[in-house]
Amino acid sequence: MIEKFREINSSFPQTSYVKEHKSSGKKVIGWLCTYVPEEIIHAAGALPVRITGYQQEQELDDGTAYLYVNNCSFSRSCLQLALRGEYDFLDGVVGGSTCDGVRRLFDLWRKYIGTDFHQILSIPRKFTESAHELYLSQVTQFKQHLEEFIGAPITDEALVKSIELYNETRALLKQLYDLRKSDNPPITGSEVLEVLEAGFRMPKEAFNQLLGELIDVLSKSNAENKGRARLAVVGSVLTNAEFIKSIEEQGGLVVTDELCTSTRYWSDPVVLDEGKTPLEAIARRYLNNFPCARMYPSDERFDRIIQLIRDFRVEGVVSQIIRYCVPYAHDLPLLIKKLDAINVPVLALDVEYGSSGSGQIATRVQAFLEMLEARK
Amino acid sequence: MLFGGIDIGSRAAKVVVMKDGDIFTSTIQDTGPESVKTAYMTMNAALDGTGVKIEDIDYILATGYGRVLVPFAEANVSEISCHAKGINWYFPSVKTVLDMGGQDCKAIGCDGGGKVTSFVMNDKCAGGTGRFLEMIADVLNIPLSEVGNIALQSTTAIPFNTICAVFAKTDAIKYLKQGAAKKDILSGLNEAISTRSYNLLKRVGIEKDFAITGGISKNSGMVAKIAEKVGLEPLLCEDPQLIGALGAALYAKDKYYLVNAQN
Amino acid sequence: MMDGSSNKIEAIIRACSVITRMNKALPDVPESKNMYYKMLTDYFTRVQRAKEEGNFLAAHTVFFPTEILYAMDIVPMHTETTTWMIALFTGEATELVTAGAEIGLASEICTPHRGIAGAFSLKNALPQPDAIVWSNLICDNTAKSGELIAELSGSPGYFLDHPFQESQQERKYLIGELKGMIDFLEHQSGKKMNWDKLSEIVAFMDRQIELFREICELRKAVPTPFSPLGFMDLLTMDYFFPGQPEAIEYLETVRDELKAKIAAGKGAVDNERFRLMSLFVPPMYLMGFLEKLSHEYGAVSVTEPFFTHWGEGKLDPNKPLESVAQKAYMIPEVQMYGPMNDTKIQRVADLAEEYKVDGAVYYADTGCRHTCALIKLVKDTLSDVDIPMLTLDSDVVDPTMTSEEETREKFEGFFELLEDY
Amino acid sequence: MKALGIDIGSLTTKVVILDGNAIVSSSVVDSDDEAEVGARQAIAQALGQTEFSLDGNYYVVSTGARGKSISLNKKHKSITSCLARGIHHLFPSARMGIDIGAETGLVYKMNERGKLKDWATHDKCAAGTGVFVKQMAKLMQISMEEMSQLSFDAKTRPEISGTCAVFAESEVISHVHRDPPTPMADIAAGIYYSIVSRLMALCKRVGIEKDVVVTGGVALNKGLINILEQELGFKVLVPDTAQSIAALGAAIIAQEQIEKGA
Ligand SMILES: Nc1ncnc2c1ncn2[C@@H]1O[C@H](COP(=O)(O)OP(=O)(O)O)[C@@H](O)[C@H]1O
Ligand SMILES: Nc1ncnc2c1ncn2[C@@H]1O[C@H](COP(=O)(O)OP(=O)(O)O)[C@@H](O)[C@H]1O
Ligand code: SF4
Ligand code: SF4
Ligand code: SF4
Repeated sequence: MIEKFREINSSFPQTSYVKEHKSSGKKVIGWLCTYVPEEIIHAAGALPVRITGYQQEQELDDGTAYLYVNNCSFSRSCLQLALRGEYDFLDGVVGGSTCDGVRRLFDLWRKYIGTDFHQILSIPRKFTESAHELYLSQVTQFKQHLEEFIGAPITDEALVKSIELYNETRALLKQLYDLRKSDNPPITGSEVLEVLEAGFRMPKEAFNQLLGELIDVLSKSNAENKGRARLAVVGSVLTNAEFIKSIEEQGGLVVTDELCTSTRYWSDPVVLDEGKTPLEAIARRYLNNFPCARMYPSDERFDRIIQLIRDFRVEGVVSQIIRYCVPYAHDLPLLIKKLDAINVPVLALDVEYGSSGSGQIATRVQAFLEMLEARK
Repeated sequence: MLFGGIDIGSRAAKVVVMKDGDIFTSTIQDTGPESVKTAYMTMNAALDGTGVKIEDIDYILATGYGRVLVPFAEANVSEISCHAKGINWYFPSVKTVLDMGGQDCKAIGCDGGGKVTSFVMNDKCAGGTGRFLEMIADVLNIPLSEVGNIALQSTTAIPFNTICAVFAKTDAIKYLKQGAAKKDILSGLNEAISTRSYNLLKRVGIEKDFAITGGISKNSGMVAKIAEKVGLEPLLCEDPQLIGALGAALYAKDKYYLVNAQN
Repeated sequence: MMDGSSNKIEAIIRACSVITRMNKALPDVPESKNMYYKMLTDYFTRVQRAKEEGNFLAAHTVFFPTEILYAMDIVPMHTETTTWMIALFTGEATELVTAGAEIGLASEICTPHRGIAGAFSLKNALPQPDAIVWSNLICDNTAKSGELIAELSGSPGYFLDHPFQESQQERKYLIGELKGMIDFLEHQSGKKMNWDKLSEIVAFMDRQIELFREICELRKAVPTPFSPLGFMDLLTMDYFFPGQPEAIEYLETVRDELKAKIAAGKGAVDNERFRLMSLFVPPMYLMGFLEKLSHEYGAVSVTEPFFTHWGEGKLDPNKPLESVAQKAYMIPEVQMYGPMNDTKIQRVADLAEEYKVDGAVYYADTGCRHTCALIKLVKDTLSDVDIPMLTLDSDVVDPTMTSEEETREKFEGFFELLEDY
Repeated sequence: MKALGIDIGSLTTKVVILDGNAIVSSSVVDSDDEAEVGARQAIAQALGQTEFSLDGNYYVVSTGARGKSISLNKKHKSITSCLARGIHHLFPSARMGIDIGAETGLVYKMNERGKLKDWATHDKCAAGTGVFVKQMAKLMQISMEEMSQLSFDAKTRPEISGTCAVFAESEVISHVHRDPPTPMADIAAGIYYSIVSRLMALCKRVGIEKDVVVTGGVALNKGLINILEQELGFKVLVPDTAQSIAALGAAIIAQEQIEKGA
């Protein structure tokens, strides 16, 4: 079953779905950052594709030449892919003003790649009512610009449909994660990441279908993944399943995570209330969703992490922070303190984006697992 | 019963064999380019003259950077766990260990019973590690074993700008040319390394008692600098470079009984 | 050890008084220099004595609307610049940066912020502030650091969220944020906002910006009358004394001195050979050395696009709060916040021509991501107008990053290149 | 009056003597700990003597990291200027140069008149320099020549992270005794690739422009040049006297000074 997802991921970044969609004359819009509402792109009839960097750690000579060596390897990796023409299939790019790396990535993208449609949303760092107002205005503006670009209005009906579709994805992913709460989850952490990865580059209609099948299979399966310790992975963006695999090969069982490519991506559903326009409902959800380290106050994020730890009975937390990822690096001392208070140890790893977790990192993971075992 | 621990480090390979709860034999050899050869060579060196052969050892466990490449080891454990295990065998009171090896430096918190409670490790750059010291010792033409004592005689350490293990050599040459005393260069180096190590220690939190292990802890000048920074006199065992291998031997014993209990 | 760390504010004050005394003994030290050190001394003395004088002390990050603090009679302490000053005057910044590493801040977090977090983790390095106020101008480090130092110092904090772009909605949001902060400060300090005073400060600030622009104009003269790296002093005016009468007085003095120099046909360096554009902040610990090098080679910084050139606009004392928001968009450095569009980047090339620049120097601070990410863009833009650029990897406060020798070597190479050009 | 250029590198000291436009003599000797001593030895050798003697008939321009401190020179010029001058002299079509010395990696660009336009270096870190190659060869217990030869037979290029010269050692070691071991040829190619990718990053920083000339001791490494060419996608020019180009440039500058009557 996992093979089907792997198959999709094998052509990267332009999957067969992307090709198919394009060949029917429809638009493909790249988005970067979980604060970009995918539903709007979907409702416009375009295929939303997540922009990420190379699947593995790479020499980033082009990326470094443009973004300099001290921007995170994620933004450099994305830019390098684009500079080498791998994202030429995109008709548009949308991002958020999330962090320094991404902001500049878009500056350089506009200048040196020049994709037709280009938009950056101002994303407030707070959850206050006025922050919501500002964010809604940004989302509204994005919708207008997209309508102009596509040349057709995005109707409320279409938005509602998209919301329902995406909520279904979220619900399915939640089911998938719930399976991992058991003592012997039927799926490993690295497999989950592969599933999610495929979802970023295919229509959600097809993804939901596949996901449903997977959950069926897993619910009946008697595959057992028993590990030496139940772990959660937190920190910067992570897309290389190898990283999690290398932890699991050493016997650690990754049962959940706080990553913008997984839990933080699907976490909260859009709630369609009476009296709220679909756009308002979308905006509310995206700003209030499981927050990124850029948001203030950080306790919102820490509290959710602590909740995950309880729900999934996590014994140890692996924090992987990409070098020069300031939002997460700056939070680390505080996070360690909070988790220490509930007696959950943290393994702090500094990595490059795409790292497969070998070498020195493996030694640390091994020692961490030995330490967790010794605590039992 | 014989239990063997082998620690294939980045610079040195160490073996400890234990018999009846005591160290039966031990050795330290240079790590060669091939781990498998190094492993045999080191183990044979340790057993040389004891009449014991590798096959006679009941359980061998490997640790260190080359731990997965030891053909005769039945299991492996990370060096971090082994250092905690080893030091608590020597000193049950120790709660904080600083392991200063050839390519890395680790600060480890342990519980007194040989279990790790937390750890931090340097990375990204080998500047300020054992390799760094070796290169300088080489330039200054001083045997490694004397580096510590010579540095201790210095009163004015020379500050080092470069922390690159490879380039520090050039810097050292430059200082020598400028007429700096060897002891001051070494002392400056110890200063640079000890500062980095102290940072690591602060991150795990320093608790009494405190010990230093690994090859660099044979450098008395370094130990003095660290003691000064930490404000605690570290405990040093007879041969702190062997602690990893000792820990591995102790784990070998645990594993042996665990496996046999299961059968 | 932790408790033994010395009071860094004391050290800055001491250093300033030594410099003042030395300057007295020297011939032709311009009046403005003496004023400058007096102002610094006063500033840090206020910080130092805030407690004993019963004043409310607020620590704040860079590009923060300090006007509001002054209007409320709150003593401000500028966190990043204080770390700079410690590096510049006392050479003790390393201790703070190391302390920041000890609490677990990764080495890629910029040294001003690692230093400031380190300072608050030590006992006596800085006085305990009554509140921490910070904004996300101008980078992730500023955005994140306030929360950490509030936690470390145990002081209450307010985060002022500065929006990314300039739409109507965003201005409105910013004004709301400012109001929220005023509420917070009123609540914490028991003091009331003095709106009349704010109006007055805004009026002064407008004048201050005008003077800034005048000084920039004067620097166009060949040879330029303004000292090679003097722009750093100018920056302090807005960091420490926005809308303060002493800043006006200082800037007027500088302006008059420049006019006098131009009238006398004298340049800042004896033999002006290289007119440079500076981008980002030179390493503080090399300032003395760079100054010497400038005189030796007749090199002088004549313009700093993202440091001394204010954005367009005017402040209106009748709308004080709106003006404080407006100013945030006008600050020279904030010109590199928000999307870097063609207009903003073209300005760099225009300035190079207007100021007859021969070459540009980009101080690439390892910890500073958003400025370094512009290196390529700026370089390409300048190369279109045929201006070569030197990129110097450095750090604002960490002296282990670059030595004098290396820096000299790079500059000499660059001067050779300019000579041939 | 003859023009003498001397380049005092961290590993080798190079001398080139010009009479008018013709190279009359040159030498390469190991640098001495004392720059001055090495300089004298190199000059003596270039003059075809064993004893140092230099009369007033020479105009000396020095360059290189340690060239500044010597007492023999009239002028000191930066390595980049000298390289640009040197390669422009040999290859007027050159617009870009790559120099890989013992402890430096340098990329520079020049205009059609041979004037330096831009440059980029990586410093502070030994990864990607000559010492790195040397250390790796030593580790694999083969000569640099052999390593170069071997690399042509490589079937794959194992990833050897170019981030740290010291850590790269352990990576190489782990390749050597992997089961089955990675072929030596592939490791050699991997090492070169790790250096080349660091150089490529520098090249991209300044922007690649043809023709490209590669100089410095490491340029003598055919294997590395081969991989560099694969990455660049075109052939590069390597002068026979790759190691002495900076010295040649210095000599040319000296010649200009003579002509100027300095
Ligand atoms: N007598 C000594 N004095 C000082 N340093 C020593 C001495 N013996 C070994 N060392 C240092 O110890 C290092 C090796 O330490 P070790 O703990 O064995 O490291 P690893 O496990 O990484 O091989 C060498 O790099 C060397 O610098
Ligand atoms: N024949 C050769 N083949 C391959 N590499 C060589 C050869 N000769 C020298 N090298 C390399 O060149 C380096 C020295 O380069 P060089 O340009 O002379 O250095 P520098 O000018 O910095 O002293 C050595 O480290 C070595 O790696
Ligand atoms: S959040 Fe971190 S990893 Fe993600 S783009 Fe920003 S700096 Fe890079
Ligand atoms: S500076 Fe030296 S020790 Fe550090 S990464 Fe570079 S080569 Fe390695
Ligand atoms: S140095 Fe750069 S990263 Fe640090 S505070 Fe200043 S702008 Fe931000």
